[in-house]
Amino acid sequence: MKKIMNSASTYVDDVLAGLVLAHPRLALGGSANRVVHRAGGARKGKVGITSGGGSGHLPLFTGYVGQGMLDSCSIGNVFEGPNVESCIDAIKIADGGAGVLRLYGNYGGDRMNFDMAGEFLEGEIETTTVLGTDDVASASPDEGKKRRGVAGIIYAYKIAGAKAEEGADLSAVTATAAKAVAATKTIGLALSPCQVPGSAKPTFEIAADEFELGMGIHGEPGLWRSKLKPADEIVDDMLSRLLEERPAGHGGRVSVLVNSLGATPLEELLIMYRRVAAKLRETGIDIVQPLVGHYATSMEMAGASISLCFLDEELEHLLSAPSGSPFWEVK
Amino acid sequence: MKKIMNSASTYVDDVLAGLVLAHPRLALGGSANRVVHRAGGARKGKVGITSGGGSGHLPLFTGYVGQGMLDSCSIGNVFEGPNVESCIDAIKIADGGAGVLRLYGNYGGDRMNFDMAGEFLEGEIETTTVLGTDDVASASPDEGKKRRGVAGIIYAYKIAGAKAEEGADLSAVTATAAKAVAATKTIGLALSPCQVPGSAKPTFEIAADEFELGMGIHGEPGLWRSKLKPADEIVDDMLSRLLEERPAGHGGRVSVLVNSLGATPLEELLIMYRRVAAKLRETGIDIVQPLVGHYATSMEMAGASISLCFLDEELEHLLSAPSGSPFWEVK
Amino acid sequence: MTGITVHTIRNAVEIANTRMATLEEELNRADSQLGDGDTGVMLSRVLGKFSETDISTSPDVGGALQMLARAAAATTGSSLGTLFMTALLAIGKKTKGMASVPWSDLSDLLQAALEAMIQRGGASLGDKTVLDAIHAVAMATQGVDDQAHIATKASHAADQALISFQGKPCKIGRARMFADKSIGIDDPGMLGFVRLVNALAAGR
Amino acid sequence: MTGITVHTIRNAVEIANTRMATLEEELNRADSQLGDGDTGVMLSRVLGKFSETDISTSPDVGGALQMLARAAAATTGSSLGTLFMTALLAIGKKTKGMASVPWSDLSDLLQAALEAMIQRGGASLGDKTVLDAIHAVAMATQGVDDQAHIATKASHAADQALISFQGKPCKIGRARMFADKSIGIDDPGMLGFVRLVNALAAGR
Ligand SMILES: Nc1ncnc2c1ncn2[C@@H]1O[C@H](COP(=O)(O)OP(=O)(O)O)[C@@H](O)[C@H]1O
Ligand SMILES: Nc1ncnc2c1ncn2[C@@H]1O[C@H](COP(=O)(O)OP(=O)(O)O)[C@@H](O)[C@H]1O
Ligand SMILES: [Mg+2]
Ligand SMILES: [Mg+2]
Ligand SMILES: [Mg+2]
Ligand SMILES: [Mg+2]
Repeated sequence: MKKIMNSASTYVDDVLAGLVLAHPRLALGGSANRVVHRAGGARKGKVGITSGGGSGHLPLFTGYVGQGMLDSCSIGNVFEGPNVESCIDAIKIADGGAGVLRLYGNYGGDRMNFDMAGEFLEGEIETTTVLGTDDVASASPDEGKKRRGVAGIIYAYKIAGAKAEEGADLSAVTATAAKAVAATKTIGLALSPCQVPGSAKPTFEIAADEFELGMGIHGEPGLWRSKLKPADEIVDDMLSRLLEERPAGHGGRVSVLVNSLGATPLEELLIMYRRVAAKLRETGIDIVQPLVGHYATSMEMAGASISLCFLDEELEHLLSAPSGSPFWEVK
Repeated sequence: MKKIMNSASTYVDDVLAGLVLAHPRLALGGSANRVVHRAGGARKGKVGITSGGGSGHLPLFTGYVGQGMLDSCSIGNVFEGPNVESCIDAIKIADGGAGVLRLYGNYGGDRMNFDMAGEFLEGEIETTTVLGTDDVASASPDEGKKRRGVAGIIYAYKIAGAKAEEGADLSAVTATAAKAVAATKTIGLALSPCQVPGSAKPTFEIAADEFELGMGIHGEPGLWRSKLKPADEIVDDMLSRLLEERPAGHGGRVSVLVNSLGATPLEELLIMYRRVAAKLRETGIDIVQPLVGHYATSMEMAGASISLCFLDEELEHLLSAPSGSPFWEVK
Repeated sequence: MTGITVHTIRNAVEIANTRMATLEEELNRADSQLGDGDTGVMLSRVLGKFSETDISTSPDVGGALQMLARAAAATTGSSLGTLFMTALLAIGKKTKGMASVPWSDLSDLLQAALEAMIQRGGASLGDKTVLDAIHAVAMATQGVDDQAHIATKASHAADQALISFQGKPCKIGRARMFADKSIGIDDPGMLGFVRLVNALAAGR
Repeated sequence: MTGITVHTIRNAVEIANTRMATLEEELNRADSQLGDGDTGVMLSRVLGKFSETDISTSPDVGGALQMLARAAAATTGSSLGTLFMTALLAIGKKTKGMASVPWSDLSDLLQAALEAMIQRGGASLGDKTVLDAIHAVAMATQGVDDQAHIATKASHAADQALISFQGKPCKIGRARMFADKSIGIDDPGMLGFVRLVNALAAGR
């Protein structure tokens, strides 16, 4: 796979340098310049929200730093968790004196590092944790806590971010984030792999006429592989898996995210969205604030994911609150 | 190349259906539903601006319909010009009684169709034409009129759109659009091809370790091919070609667009932007409103383009005016 | 001897449309050498649409041609399609109000179409496009006034044009970008015109 | 007989760091079978950083280990790296203020590290990870109090652990997703630990 880059060893730092140059509302900090944060710094008295994860998923995670969303974000090497030091830095930078929520995807390495960072800061900054676990393909519903976090985490960013902006305290922001995670379900499909800079081979192999349902964003195996099918059939399958997890008593309003994993173009996302909209209408569900585009990627991987955020009144209210991150603005 | 689609014959209509569902500010019209226009219709008394072109370049062209930008857009099949009827429809829909500017990329087929549409409407709607000719690789400066239009046309959309919104008349809007086109220079690089839905083979072939400078967005041959080089070297070459065309007396402010041709991820665009910003700073040029992302693509083609819009006071003022298209909002 | 009527056009459409069944693939293949491989598909679509268009309601040749031009306008955005439409409009303008057009006018009408197409597309004679074959047919049929002779001469002239341009480079359209490679290869637009002229001349 | 001092640690770092020159590739290869192929690169980076870290300023073993843990925190975000850091912090806590730690304490210290790593990573003994090799070494060195014997026993136990787990499936980390495929393949974390123990036991 060809990449426009200088070298594998400078890849991440070059990307981050470009990111903050292109988006002056973002700044780079931390002892190793591996924390992206709001240029203005933490707002005194507001609960801070920090996230983090490996590089290679832009605009995740760093692109969602901004007013009404994240306060800071620690970044690791490509597909590697941020190191403990960056996590410590990110928590400190997010802290406005009212505690910090650590809100990130459920991956073993990331969890160890964020936990350890929290322990380092014990007695200094109060922290809580909510893990993104939206990927329905990664474990069965009764093992929901084992599920990994994928694109749907941006709903938790948005919703928890709005809650914090409203002045809620740490426990309320944490509870709202957990509620947003619980309300959001994602399923992805993969068409072709990406390659980690410097690595000699792609993250996985797949035949030229096949796709895999439920594959993870680093190439973790999914539910099944099959010959390519018509888009509508694929979407129907994906949607029915998501709707199986519709919470009891859900009122009938969802936000939908149709997300490219990287190389899959907007055209194909819209073909998918067309079907999603038609099917949800049939099911009597109204779509609020749909998102169709590149929201959480794996560099040049081809594929797409669909996320549904099953809204209630509070979630919908927070979803529509203003936010000023470079990749998800609401005015 | 794998595609998430239903069939080659429904590809474009499925995409457009998804587009207007995802973006309620857009609507689909024209006798064959091949015109995207503002949901509210033309504003009485405002000069209309219409564009158009083949499908497969999203968010170009249709994604730039909106307040302060385009009023309508006719769409052809993938990489084919819109037909004459759609062009007629698009002009009619854009007309608010003050005439319509046809603003589109310089491609033979598109030109024939738009010209013919204008002739069909002679005496009914006053029309003018400005052609996007930003691609410096497609002809030498003294044959500037032969150059094709690529990503840089969005600057003309934005600037002419703002001028029309201010209430300028057709000749003033046309002159401003021409000025914006003249001020904008683009150069692209290609890494790998895309495939037209239904076609048996990709649009071009290129070795696994090569890139081509100046290749067109449909695979038109470029300036030279070489083994991949470090990003900074590539960017330096691209920039020096653009800066060679810096207008005499230019005041030192530019807007920069670093655009993915499709599969190239944001990470790599930011690596490029980092160098662009550094080099322009060295040259004493200030960057205004940089754009880094997917603005004009060729489906899943890998590659990127850099555009510079050499601003003067009027262009900068119009660039920063509010606009409400789904893929380029300014508030 | 009767001239060209709406009925003649209707017949020609049917012959051309039938011919496309086998010609489509040949033209796609020709176009895919250097172009985007859609010449056949496009011509099939346009001629299929013509075949569905009821031109019998038009009292004059010009009106019938205009109806076809409008059908083409709604069916294709390709360069050849738009040039075809241009030709139909140009000839339609000249035959407005004429229920029957003498065969001896054909050469001039083709010449008028040619001028309009050059104006529209910006290509020149000699660029190795459909224009060169049309030009050859217009020249060969000049001063000829019966259908049978016209058929023979047109068919022969078209074939000759195709052969004589094979060794030349394309200078317009997509193929222009690969001018050298285009030597030895038929221009798909020209090939399509020639094959359809052959079919019309043969009456099938 | 002297115990474990800051100097002992410094020596161990040098031996391990030197060993990485050849071990790095072997570990990357092992990790690339089912993981992301970076175990060697990561360990090299961390041990290189350790080698650059001047721990001689620390009067006690605990302080030196904490300095190394902090260096690791700034050098890697990988699971093995963070577990390594966890182990260093756990042992560091137990050896705070001690200028010299008796070799007979080593088994208990490894046991304490193991508990902290299990707590941190959520894996269990038997999952075929670095933990199992550490466990084997801790068991084999229990009650042994001289360095030479510890070296022999540790090295042997580590080798045995590697062999006995070869036929078992991985249950944690990336390789878990390919549990069946992992049979017959060494866990890269375990392999790294075993090779470094061998090197430390051999004094080079
Ligand atoms: N500007 C032009 N002038 C004359 N003929 C042209 C021109 N552009 C294209 N053609 C003709 O059209 C043919 C290609 O037709 P087609 O494949 O349908 O169009 P497209 O290139 O839009 O896919 C060419 O072989 C050539 O004969
Ligand atoms: N949760 C865990 N508990 C114990 N050991 C683990 C755990 N996760 C990973 N490991 C160990 O780490 C090794 C992988 O290390 P490394 O390649 O550096 O990490 P990563 O998987 O982050 O790339 C595995 O072989 C295993 O021994
Ligand atoms: Mg790793
Ligand atoms: Mg075409
Ligand atoms: Mg063609
Ligand atoms: Mg690894």
